[in-house]
Amino acid sequence: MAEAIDEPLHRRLGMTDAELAAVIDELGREPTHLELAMYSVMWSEHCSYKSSRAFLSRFPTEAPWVLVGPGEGAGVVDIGDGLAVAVRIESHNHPSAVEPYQGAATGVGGIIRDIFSMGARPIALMDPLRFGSLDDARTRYLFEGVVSGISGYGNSVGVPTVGGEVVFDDTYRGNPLVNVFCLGILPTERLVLARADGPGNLAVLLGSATGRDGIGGASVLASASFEEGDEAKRPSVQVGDPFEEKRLIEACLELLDAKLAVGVQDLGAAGLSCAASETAAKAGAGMDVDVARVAKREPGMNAVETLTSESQERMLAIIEPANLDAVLALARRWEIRATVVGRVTDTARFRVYDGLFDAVGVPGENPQPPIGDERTALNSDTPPIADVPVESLGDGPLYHRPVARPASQDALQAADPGPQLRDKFPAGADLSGELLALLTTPTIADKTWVSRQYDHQLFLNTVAGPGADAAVLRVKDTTKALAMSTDGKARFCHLEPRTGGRLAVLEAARNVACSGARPIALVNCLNFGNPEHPEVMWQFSEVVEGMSEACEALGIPVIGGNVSFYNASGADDIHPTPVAGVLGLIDELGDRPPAATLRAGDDIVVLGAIRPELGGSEWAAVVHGLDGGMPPEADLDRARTVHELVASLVRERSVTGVHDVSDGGLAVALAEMAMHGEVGIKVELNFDGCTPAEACFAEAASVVVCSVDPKDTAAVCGEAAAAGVPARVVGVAGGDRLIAKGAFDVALTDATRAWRDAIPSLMSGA
Amino acid sequence: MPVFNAHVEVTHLPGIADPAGATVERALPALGYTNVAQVHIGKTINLVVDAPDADSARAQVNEMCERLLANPVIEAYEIVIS
Amino acid sequence: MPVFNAHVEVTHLPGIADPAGATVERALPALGYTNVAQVHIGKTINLVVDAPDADSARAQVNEMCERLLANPVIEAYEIVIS
Amino acid sequence: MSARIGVVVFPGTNCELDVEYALNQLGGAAERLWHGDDTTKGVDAIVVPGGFAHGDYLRTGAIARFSPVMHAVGEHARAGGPVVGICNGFQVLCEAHLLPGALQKNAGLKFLCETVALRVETTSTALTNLAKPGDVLRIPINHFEGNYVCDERTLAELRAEERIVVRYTDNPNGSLDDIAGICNAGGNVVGLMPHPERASDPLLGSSDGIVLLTSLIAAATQRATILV
Ligand SMILES: Nc1ncnc2c1ncn2[C@@H]1O[C@H](COP(=O)(O)OP(=O)(O)O)[C@@H](O)[C@H]1O
Ligand SMILES: [Mg+2]
Repeated sequence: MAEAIDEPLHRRLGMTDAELAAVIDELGREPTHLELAMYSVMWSEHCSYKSSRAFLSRFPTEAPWVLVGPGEGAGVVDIGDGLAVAVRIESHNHPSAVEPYQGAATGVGGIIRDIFSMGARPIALMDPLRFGSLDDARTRYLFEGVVSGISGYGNSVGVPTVGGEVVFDDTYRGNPLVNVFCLGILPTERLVLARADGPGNLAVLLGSATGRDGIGGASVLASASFEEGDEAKRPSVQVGDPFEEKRLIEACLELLDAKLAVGVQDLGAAGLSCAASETAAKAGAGMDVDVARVAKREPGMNAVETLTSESQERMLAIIEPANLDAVLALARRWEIRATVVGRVTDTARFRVYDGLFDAVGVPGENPQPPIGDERTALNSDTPPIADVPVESLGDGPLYHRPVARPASQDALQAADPGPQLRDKFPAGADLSGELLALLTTPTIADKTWVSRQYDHQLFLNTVAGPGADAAVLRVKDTTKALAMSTDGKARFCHLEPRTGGRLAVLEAARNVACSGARPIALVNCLNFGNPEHPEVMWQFSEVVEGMSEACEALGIPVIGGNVSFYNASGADDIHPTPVAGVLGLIDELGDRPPAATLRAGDDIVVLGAIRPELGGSEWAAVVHGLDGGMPPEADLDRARTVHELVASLVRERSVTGVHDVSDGGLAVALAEMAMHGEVGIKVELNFDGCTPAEACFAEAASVVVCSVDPKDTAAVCGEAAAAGVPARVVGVAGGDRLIAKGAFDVALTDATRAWRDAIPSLMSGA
Repeated sequence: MPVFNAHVEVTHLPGIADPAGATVERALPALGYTNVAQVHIGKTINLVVDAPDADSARAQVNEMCERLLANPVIEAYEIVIS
Repeated sequence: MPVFNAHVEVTHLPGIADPAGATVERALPALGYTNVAQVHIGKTINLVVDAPDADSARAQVNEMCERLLANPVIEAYEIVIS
Repeated sequence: MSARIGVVVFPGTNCELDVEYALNQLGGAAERLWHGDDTTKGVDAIVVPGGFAHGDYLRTGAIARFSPVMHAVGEHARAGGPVVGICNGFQVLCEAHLLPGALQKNAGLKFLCETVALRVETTSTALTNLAKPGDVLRIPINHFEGNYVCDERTLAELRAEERIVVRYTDNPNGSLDDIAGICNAGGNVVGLMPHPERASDPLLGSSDGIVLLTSLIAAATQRATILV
């Protein structure tokens, strides 16, 4: 810590000398402490995307139904019937590494605010999670804490968690990934953008009092390499209050319904300085803020702390002065603190005062100061303590960081696990133990231990929840339903980032197709290592390219995303981990779509081509520790045909069960369906060019398993043929054993026990 | 080995928000208590521990607090051994 | 009017199960604490109250406990005024 | 005209829309009752729905019971009017002493959202009058504090007076005597942890809650006819 003290202020705030020079150049003078603090946060990686912006423009973002694309609080799409859907995904990785419960809880709170700031009612959450190995006590502590935090906040605030992912891999040992996806629904005409239009309008701060929590959290935590127990960089932990947030949701939606607000903006990273300047910048207006008007939780808070605090559960509403009384009355009814902290100007500048508003009679009044503080003296003439061009805070530096393919990449890709495993498991080898081993690996094992801790049913929309390929929510008073899935396999991206990026999109879209939906939007959360490492920037650019190619091929617009850099375990950057969240629309839901299940007596039909692709598979990498090679091929045209075929088979209800092949391969997909349907299988898995082991455990893309009533089998295979998709009847559902001729023979009860007990037994001692 | 009673009181670190305390404080005036402030809600753990002497009992309970009973990142704790 | 600090400790009535305490007690041996027993988890409420004197402060806090801070059906409480 | 059923909303309540939707689908006429109003607006029956009134801070239901509306709810109950508390609503009714006992943290010390099997034990109540004793219903629970406790005497009383309305067939939370729901001496006030509204549509996986909600609507209708 000592040497940090001697550092100049801008460096202690995480700014480079060049960035300071740019500020001085912008202002034509040395910045004040407050100004420097605001720039340091607003120009941080987390707020400014300075390292990633150059690449993100690659994503396709257009479609006729897109109402709001990237750049706003959330992306919004039109789903007809006068309704729109808002979605967003965000990471809260570093806070969760420091304090798992509060880190995850405040992550949930933050993303929910993004959704209702658009005028949408948040109705669903999903939580893609990544942890180290569960053998490690610290990891169990983080896993337990993160899940309790999501449960504790999400359940209480009243937004159901309808799906997610949990992946365990050593690459996340010191740096768990906590991503949260949120979906909201709104009458299209209620859509609002956070703009501070109209000089003379007032900015009302709603919600919690401002404390010292998370000062510099965004810039310091998410924008600098962070090691476990790094006290110097650890900001005070933010504590979430779901009860405050629940009241904020209701109050803000009422405000917008009653047309009492021009716009509402959440306070997130960089707190009030970011929210107030952004709303003004978007409208090309200016904003004056008076710190004396901000209700403070602790005595002795200075202007810097007040403007950059990341205290949770706060919103900024832009209102016309005539509506102030009505707004305050509404806030009182919901027991929400509301103070006028700003006024919109036509100066195009962001100015901060202390005590001006009472003096010059801006409507409203200073809140009670916390015990221990004096009331702020009136002053109408003292100059602002910050005065900067409003848009300059928003347009931070743009970096074109060096990009370099890792020298180790060729060797990594050359280490194909195929030959070794072919020797070890020749045709005829008994794979029963291998299947059981896969079913017990925590990444594949049953996640009920997690999902039962989440309310996944509130609002009576959840037609398919945890356990389904995609969560399906009915849209009340319409024939429609929404399908959503989040996916992203880092090991594939580590081996070949462009293919890995494609595969992340394909898996999420495939899961959505299995519910009979057509994909209408994608949001992504890009979790990467240190962007100052050229290898990381190469991985980043390749993943973005791969995801973009897949989105173009499938016709899915990207309507939002989030980038989290500086994720590392000790000195090692994490594997590149993009998470793709795909939203699908079902026009005519009808009855419940088929689940990932089998029905006794049905034929089992495999759609798509199984290939001997073991690179990056759970079997090769986790069970046998062979984590090199190339990921499965990601043929985009093939994917599109398979998705369309599966979606239409599901819509016609020509199948009684459907499940895609992902982690663990075809054998695990079959086992999952059998366990769900509580029925055995009798199959033969012969695929050209594959040993039985490869047919069982390769994670080939664009393969889907169906349970089909024998009377429909011919028709289903006919449709597949017509679409040019290989279809093979591999066997039937029945009995109480999982039998694949010449491959495995396992009692259903043993498989179920292995799969169901894996995580609970690892956690029972936690 | 002698047994000791340990009484642990866990409170929020200064500056850490206490939503429960704040909510109770907001509720009290409606019940007619307008003269109450600074409500903070914490946790107590009472337990019995075998140890050679009071000091090692305290040392052990202190370790339990660090590892399980309290969350040092956001909580402070006080131990009384008797 | 003078202000008093009130410290309230709320515990389970004897005979009423204490799931949190039981869970902690179950967890401790796994952490190597085999010498701990009778773990009970309670709540503390600290607040500041204006009152003419300590007795009326206690009387008021006692009333708050009866009505709000504790649930007499399952909980006991102790008040310390300072 | 269909029975008017009031659904109480406290700050932090979150199941009011669901209960309203389910009741209306089944032919009831639900309307919301704001916690700050000291009236039940003359409704025939009242539901205190699930959620996290006042964040469940301090104790579940502890603060909610002081809301003005609870005074009116108490009068409605004492006058024999049907009152059903679901989940957090059950906790509120216990805190308000409209039902005996209390609900503590689940024995497993984890939040539980899952579908459980309930056995109907008593049918002379506002919530079970259309069900048959011994019926087994599959209905979701969704709580952290569903572990029912009371003293020996109260338990003996509940048993003797057949006031245990529904029991878990496989106790998920450590609840005393597998209690999932109880009623007052008159049978007009019922509290239960499971959420019937979440089992009110085949699309959602179970319709077993319908018999409970229609029982409530029946009780409300009967109440309406008595009063006119
Ligand atoms: N963290 C979580 N929260 C809620 N549900 C989860 C979580 N992790 C996994 N699930 C659920 O478990 C099921 C299996 O997850 P996963 O194996 O990732 O599905 P898929 O392989 O189809 O993407 C999914 O329905 C998913 O929603
Ligand atoms: Mg899937």
